[in-house]
Amino acid sequence: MDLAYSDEYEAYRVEVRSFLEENKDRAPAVGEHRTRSAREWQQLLIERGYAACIVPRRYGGAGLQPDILRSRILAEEFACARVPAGDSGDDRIVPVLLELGTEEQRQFFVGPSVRGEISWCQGYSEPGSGSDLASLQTRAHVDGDDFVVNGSKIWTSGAKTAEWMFCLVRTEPDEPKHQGISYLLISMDSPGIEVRPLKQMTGDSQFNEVFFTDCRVPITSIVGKRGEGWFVANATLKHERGGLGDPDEAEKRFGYVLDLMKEETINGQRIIDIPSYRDRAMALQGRILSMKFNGMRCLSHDIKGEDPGLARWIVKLQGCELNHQVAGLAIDVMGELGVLYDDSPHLRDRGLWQHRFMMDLGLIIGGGTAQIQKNLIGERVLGLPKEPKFEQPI
Amino acid sequence: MDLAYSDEYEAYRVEVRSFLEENKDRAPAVGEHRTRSAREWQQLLIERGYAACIVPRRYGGAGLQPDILRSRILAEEFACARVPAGDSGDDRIVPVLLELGTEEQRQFFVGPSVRGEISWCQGYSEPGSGSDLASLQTRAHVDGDDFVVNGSKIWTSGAKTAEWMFCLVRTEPDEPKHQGISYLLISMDSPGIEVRPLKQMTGDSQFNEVFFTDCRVPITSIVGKRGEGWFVANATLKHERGGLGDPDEAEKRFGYVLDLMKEETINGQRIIDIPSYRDRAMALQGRILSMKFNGMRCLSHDIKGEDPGLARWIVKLQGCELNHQVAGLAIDVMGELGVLYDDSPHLRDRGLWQHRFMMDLGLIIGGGTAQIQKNLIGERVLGLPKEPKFEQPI
Amino acid sequence: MEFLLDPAQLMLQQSVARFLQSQCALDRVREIADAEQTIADDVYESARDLEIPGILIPEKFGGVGLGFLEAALIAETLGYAVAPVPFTATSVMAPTALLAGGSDAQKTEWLPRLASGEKTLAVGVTEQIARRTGYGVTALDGKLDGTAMFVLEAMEADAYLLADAAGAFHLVAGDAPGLDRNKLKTVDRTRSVAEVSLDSTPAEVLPGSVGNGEPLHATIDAGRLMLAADTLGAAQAMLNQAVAYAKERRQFNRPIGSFQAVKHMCSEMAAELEPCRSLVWYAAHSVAAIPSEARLMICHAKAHLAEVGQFVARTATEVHGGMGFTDLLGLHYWFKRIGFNRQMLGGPELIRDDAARAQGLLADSPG
Amino acid sequence: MEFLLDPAQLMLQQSVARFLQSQCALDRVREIADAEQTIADDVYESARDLEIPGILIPEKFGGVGLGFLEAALIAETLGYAVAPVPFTATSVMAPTALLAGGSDAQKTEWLPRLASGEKTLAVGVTEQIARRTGYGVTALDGKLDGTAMFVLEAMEADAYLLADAAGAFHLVAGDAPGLDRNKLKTVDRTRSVAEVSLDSTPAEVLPGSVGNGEPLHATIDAGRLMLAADTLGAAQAMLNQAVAYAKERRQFNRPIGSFQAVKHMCSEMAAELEPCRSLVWYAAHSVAAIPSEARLMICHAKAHLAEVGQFVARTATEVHGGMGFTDLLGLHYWFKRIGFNRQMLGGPELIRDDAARAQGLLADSPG
Repeated sequence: MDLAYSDEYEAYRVEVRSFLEENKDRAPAVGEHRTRSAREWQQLLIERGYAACIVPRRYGGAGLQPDILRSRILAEEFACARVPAGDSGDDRIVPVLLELGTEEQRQFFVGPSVRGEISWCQGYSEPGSGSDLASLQTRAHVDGDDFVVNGSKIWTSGAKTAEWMFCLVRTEPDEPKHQGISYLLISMDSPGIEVRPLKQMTGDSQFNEVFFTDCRVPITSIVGKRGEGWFVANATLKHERGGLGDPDEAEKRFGYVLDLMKEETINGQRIIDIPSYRDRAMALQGRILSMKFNGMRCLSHDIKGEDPGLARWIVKLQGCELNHQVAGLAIDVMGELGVLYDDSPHLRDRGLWQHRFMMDLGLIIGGGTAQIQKNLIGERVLGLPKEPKFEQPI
Repeated sequence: MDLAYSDEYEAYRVEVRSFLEENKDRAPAVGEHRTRSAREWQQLLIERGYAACIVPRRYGGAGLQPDILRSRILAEEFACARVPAGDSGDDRIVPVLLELGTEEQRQFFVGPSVRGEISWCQGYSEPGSGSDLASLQTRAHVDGDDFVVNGSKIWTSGAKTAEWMFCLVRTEPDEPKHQGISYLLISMDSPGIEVRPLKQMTGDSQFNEVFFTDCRVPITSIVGKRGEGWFVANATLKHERGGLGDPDEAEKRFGYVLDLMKEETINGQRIIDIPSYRDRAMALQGRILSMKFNGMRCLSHDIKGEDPGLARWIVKLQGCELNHQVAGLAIDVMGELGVLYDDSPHLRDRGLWQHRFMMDLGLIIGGGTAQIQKNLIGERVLGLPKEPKFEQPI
Repeated sequence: MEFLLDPAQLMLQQSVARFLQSQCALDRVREIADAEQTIADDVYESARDLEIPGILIPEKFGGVGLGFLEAALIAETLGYAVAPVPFTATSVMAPTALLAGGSDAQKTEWLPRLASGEKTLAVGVTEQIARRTGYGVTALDGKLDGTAMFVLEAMEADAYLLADAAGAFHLVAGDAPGLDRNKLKTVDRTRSVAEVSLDSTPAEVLPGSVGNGEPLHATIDAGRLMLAADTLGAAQAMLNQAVAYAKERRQFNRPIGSFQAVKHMCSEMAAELEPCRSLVWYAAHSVAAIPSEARLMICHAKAHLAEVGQFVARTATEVHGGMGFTDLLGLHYWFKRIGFNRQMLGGPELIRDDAARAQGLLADSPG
Repeated sequence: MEFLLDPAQLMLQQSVARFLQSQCALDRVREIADAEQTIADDVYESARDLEIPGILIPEKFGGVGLGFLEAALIAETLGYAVAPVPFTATSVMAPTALLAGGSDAQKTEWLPRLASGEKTLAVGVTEQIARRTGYGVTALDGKLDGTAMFVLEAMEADAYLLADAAGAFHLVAGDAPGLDRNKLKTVDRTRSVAEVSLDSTPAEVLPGSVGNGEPLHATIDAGRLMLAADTLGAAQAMLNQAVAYAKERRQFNRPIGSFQAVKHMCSEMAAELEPCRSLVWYAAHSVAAIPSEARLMICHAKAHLAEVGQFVARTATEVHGGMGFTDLLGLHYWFKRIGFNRQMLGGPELIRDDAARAQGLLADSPG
């Protein structure tokens, strides 16, 4: 048990920090993408080994060995300096292409992805296939040198701006459902694609529906073999899973709620001095800290190349729930002020708590509902038996 | 909406009250059973129409029409006077005998049951058959004029003192599980019966295991036909269901907890004045009152001969949970004093809160676990589909 | 002894439900919300035809003269339909305040107009429940100064009934000099609230509310009861939609409602919500029949429905999976209405303190 | 940066677990509990062989000189085995008090004997946490008067370390004149607590604890941390038993663990409990490594484990169905131990107030 970083890593932190001090003026604004300055910044980061770290140099990356602690220090220092971190192309697709793509695919896609010249969207979920993703019905048949794709996808964020989609389609309808799927790379400029934004409960539209009508995709656009798409996709899901329910995020948000409780008053009394709210805040802080330390434990296992097991599996389930509860506490301590929204006068914290309360509920549902997470924990970690196969559809 | 009782019922209440005032000295002590004075008291109550009300006179009862409101007034007034109420024999078995028993069975059993000369125990659950009661394995085959019973029962309260058991046994092993069961009346004096008390987490033994080894039971002891036992038993389960989770009981217990919170102090402060405990108490009071009024609604439907539907189905699930929470609150507000048990010095309320905390958990589990209750509510009330049948055992 | 709705009450609730079904279905609610309205003339016209605004007002003032239970049944039905129809403030709180504290002239002037729905009154009592520093209204010589926050049903109102710092009510005309009304946007676009600021604004006090807190408290109680009933209806609508969706939506070749996890979510919602109906009935019935219990029961109804409503809103959304998160089914209108009801006129922690006060378990008074 | 147990810590925990498995399995726990003992000589003998009593005591006083993390790992393992072995008071709280407030002579007299397990000390601090009217100990001229409640590990102790009303510690011999010890029976028959009353009983003050609250607070922190770790172990044992039972027990022709409802109960227990392990580690590690955070983290560990422990105790019992309610599997030993840990040295509401104090969010101090 040693919470200090070794000299090597402390030196690395100093190096990153001084790089940021010298160069932060060249960084694009937060949220600025695809501009020339954003591309130049990304290029600088790759040269310095601060972005696309583990992408080989021949595909446009920095070509370094994986180092979890360096990645974390990078993330911490960039966040602290409020400078946009570099990216590795797209964590959902670049690792897949490097592992399972053809040499042509790697050459064609990885460089532009890491340089920020192209961006991706994901075509997995369908209106009829949510929890039961493998039942997906978007189909493709071969016609000449092309797959011809028909069907629709849902929950596709970024579909309006992305150049490419990585997509699961059913190419072998006669095979069992997991073995009939292929993994295609589809240009969003292809004729026969229509993108419709999907309005959500918050009032925004972060997601889209994507409709394919006789959309032609060259047969060379497949990753892996026909019918192997499910397994290719699981390689990417693995990469995505860590992303939701970041415990440091919950702690940061909780800090803002404490600030709110110290600043706001009801009947002349600071909210933090109202015992029932304070007790609720303390109970939540205990949960948040336990997940924060659970995250440190996972990280420590990762550094040693070990599987954190249960400690990792619970992160999404617990993390999203905690964020939702933090937002719920913020709303409750604000009382009537807590229901203000949009651009209302007297809005606190730009109305983000109501927004998060809904977004976090969306995250509890999305990326595998809480129910699916509990099935996975029960079966894969605790070793409980699966539900038996049933006789016939009901 | 009228919470008053009509003149007729108010008159009945006055009549009961004056009966109690005149006669309460003749009543046996609470918990006194099977003594001469208990039997005489029961006989008096039957004569006055205050016990075994709806059992026909020819079988020893009072022979009155069912009247839910009179029953409730009786229960209230007897409880208020702290006088043991009369009983109707055994609500689990007497109605079954009246409805489905042979004339001989009614003659033989009902009178002694309502007069308190014999008592009953229930032989349903088995070690291997809890939630899945219909899978029970205690079996009986016919040999001459007898069934020969082998197997064992569990959770049998009163097995040590009861003269008779009503019991489910498998008589038709080749039939589907629900159709292979018969309902037998077994004398507990029969050779081949062994009763072993089952020690429970509270330290008491309210339940027993009952073992049958070649126990001979006359074939005339069956209620209903062979293979109809499941349906006979469901007639009795119907009678039992209302009994658990009495909302007035939760309100009464909550009142004691409030008393405790007003009497006990921590660091010189009354516990009721400690906001976090008070807030918890108020939240619980809201739940308890809602279940109390839900009970009034059910009663009102019953009076009109209507099915209260959902309002009735949730009583066991919510009632047992509330009682458990009342006990948990009592323990928590007592703090360290709350863990005292047995005959410890400084015990509050004779240690009943710890006892109830465990007993109420037992009731959440017993008589159909909370999980089974939720299945029933989902399927029978909300109309959600059952789980599909599965292919083969796993 | 009959703790059930009587045929007239059932018929009332059904007729309101039918009107809302035909004139205020979700598509219409969307239109009204999108137009940033919180009252639609045609819908309110029909509400007037059904005599909804006059439900509580005595017949001698042109109302229907029914009680709080009938009012709660209407509030429940409005919540079930997420109806953008003013009711809690103008048809329940304002008449309660006028009847308890108004002069005969004030009653005669206002009650018939409120009953017919010709005029509506907004009500501002927030500072008497949870005052923020810098807010509140003070009265001096028939003029009001200060700011009232979260004035209910304010944007469509013809006049305001505002509580001052001493708890007395004042009637303020919508076009009174020195009055400024500032819309507050909330998550719930089916209701309207505003900040009303006053600068030497002439106002007319309700004489019975001077030096007597009862009109104020009765008005707050009345509002809380309606919000509790509104949540009951809204949560019931979400539960019904979740159950319907669980029967229809299929995954893994079976209806999701056949999975124990989804089934139990539905059962838990039903088990939590159903007893709330009886609590709201009892609280509403007690106002006239058992007044000594009314405040306690109303506090419990408001606080408990806030918790159960939040649980149902979340769980019903989860049962719908991703679809619950979208705008497509409009489920969020109910979700947000329940969220609004939770905070208005006091959140659950605050109201549980009032419940303790109502039974003598807490001595201090708020404010 | 490595937030993991090191090999020596893992080995320590395994060796303690092995010893308990072989010498203190459930049958033996039952025997000891049934005999109304809370210490069994043979078991304690083996604990001494493993140097458990000296884990925290510096080597110069004959101890092992390890830290609070190692002590917490032992407490966790004792909880896992519901072991009737004195530890929290005699091996953790008493050494902490002596090291922080004892004179050199007191340290030299007591620490080696505690380290070897030759003597044990009970600790009484309840009145400094939640004082009941009429209880508490006052000191005057080297004599103690009054009554200390819930003195931990009292029945087997050779002497007592009692906090007086000013927060100073006093050593009192077990056979001191005027001392009376009265056993308190709790649900948890694997632990011992007593009421100790004193009548002009001679005692020896720990000089460093006079006018300095730090020895008292460090001792309470140490005890709370051990109780949190004990609950972690006990809850883990219940979870493991529930999972094993869910795999083995069949109903409706399938293992009950294949039903989503039972599976999710197990998953929820695991999801709640697993992060608690990291919380206990961090809190224990912080005592020496990040002292400024220690009190806050210990409060959170104690309060949060009390809640999670209660949830797991109940849920694991439910998974076992009726069998969980009987004595047959002995599950209730864990259930009750978790219940005992919840209340001792402060229940969760009370300790969350201390957590607020530890970060300056609450000014007043208790008592």
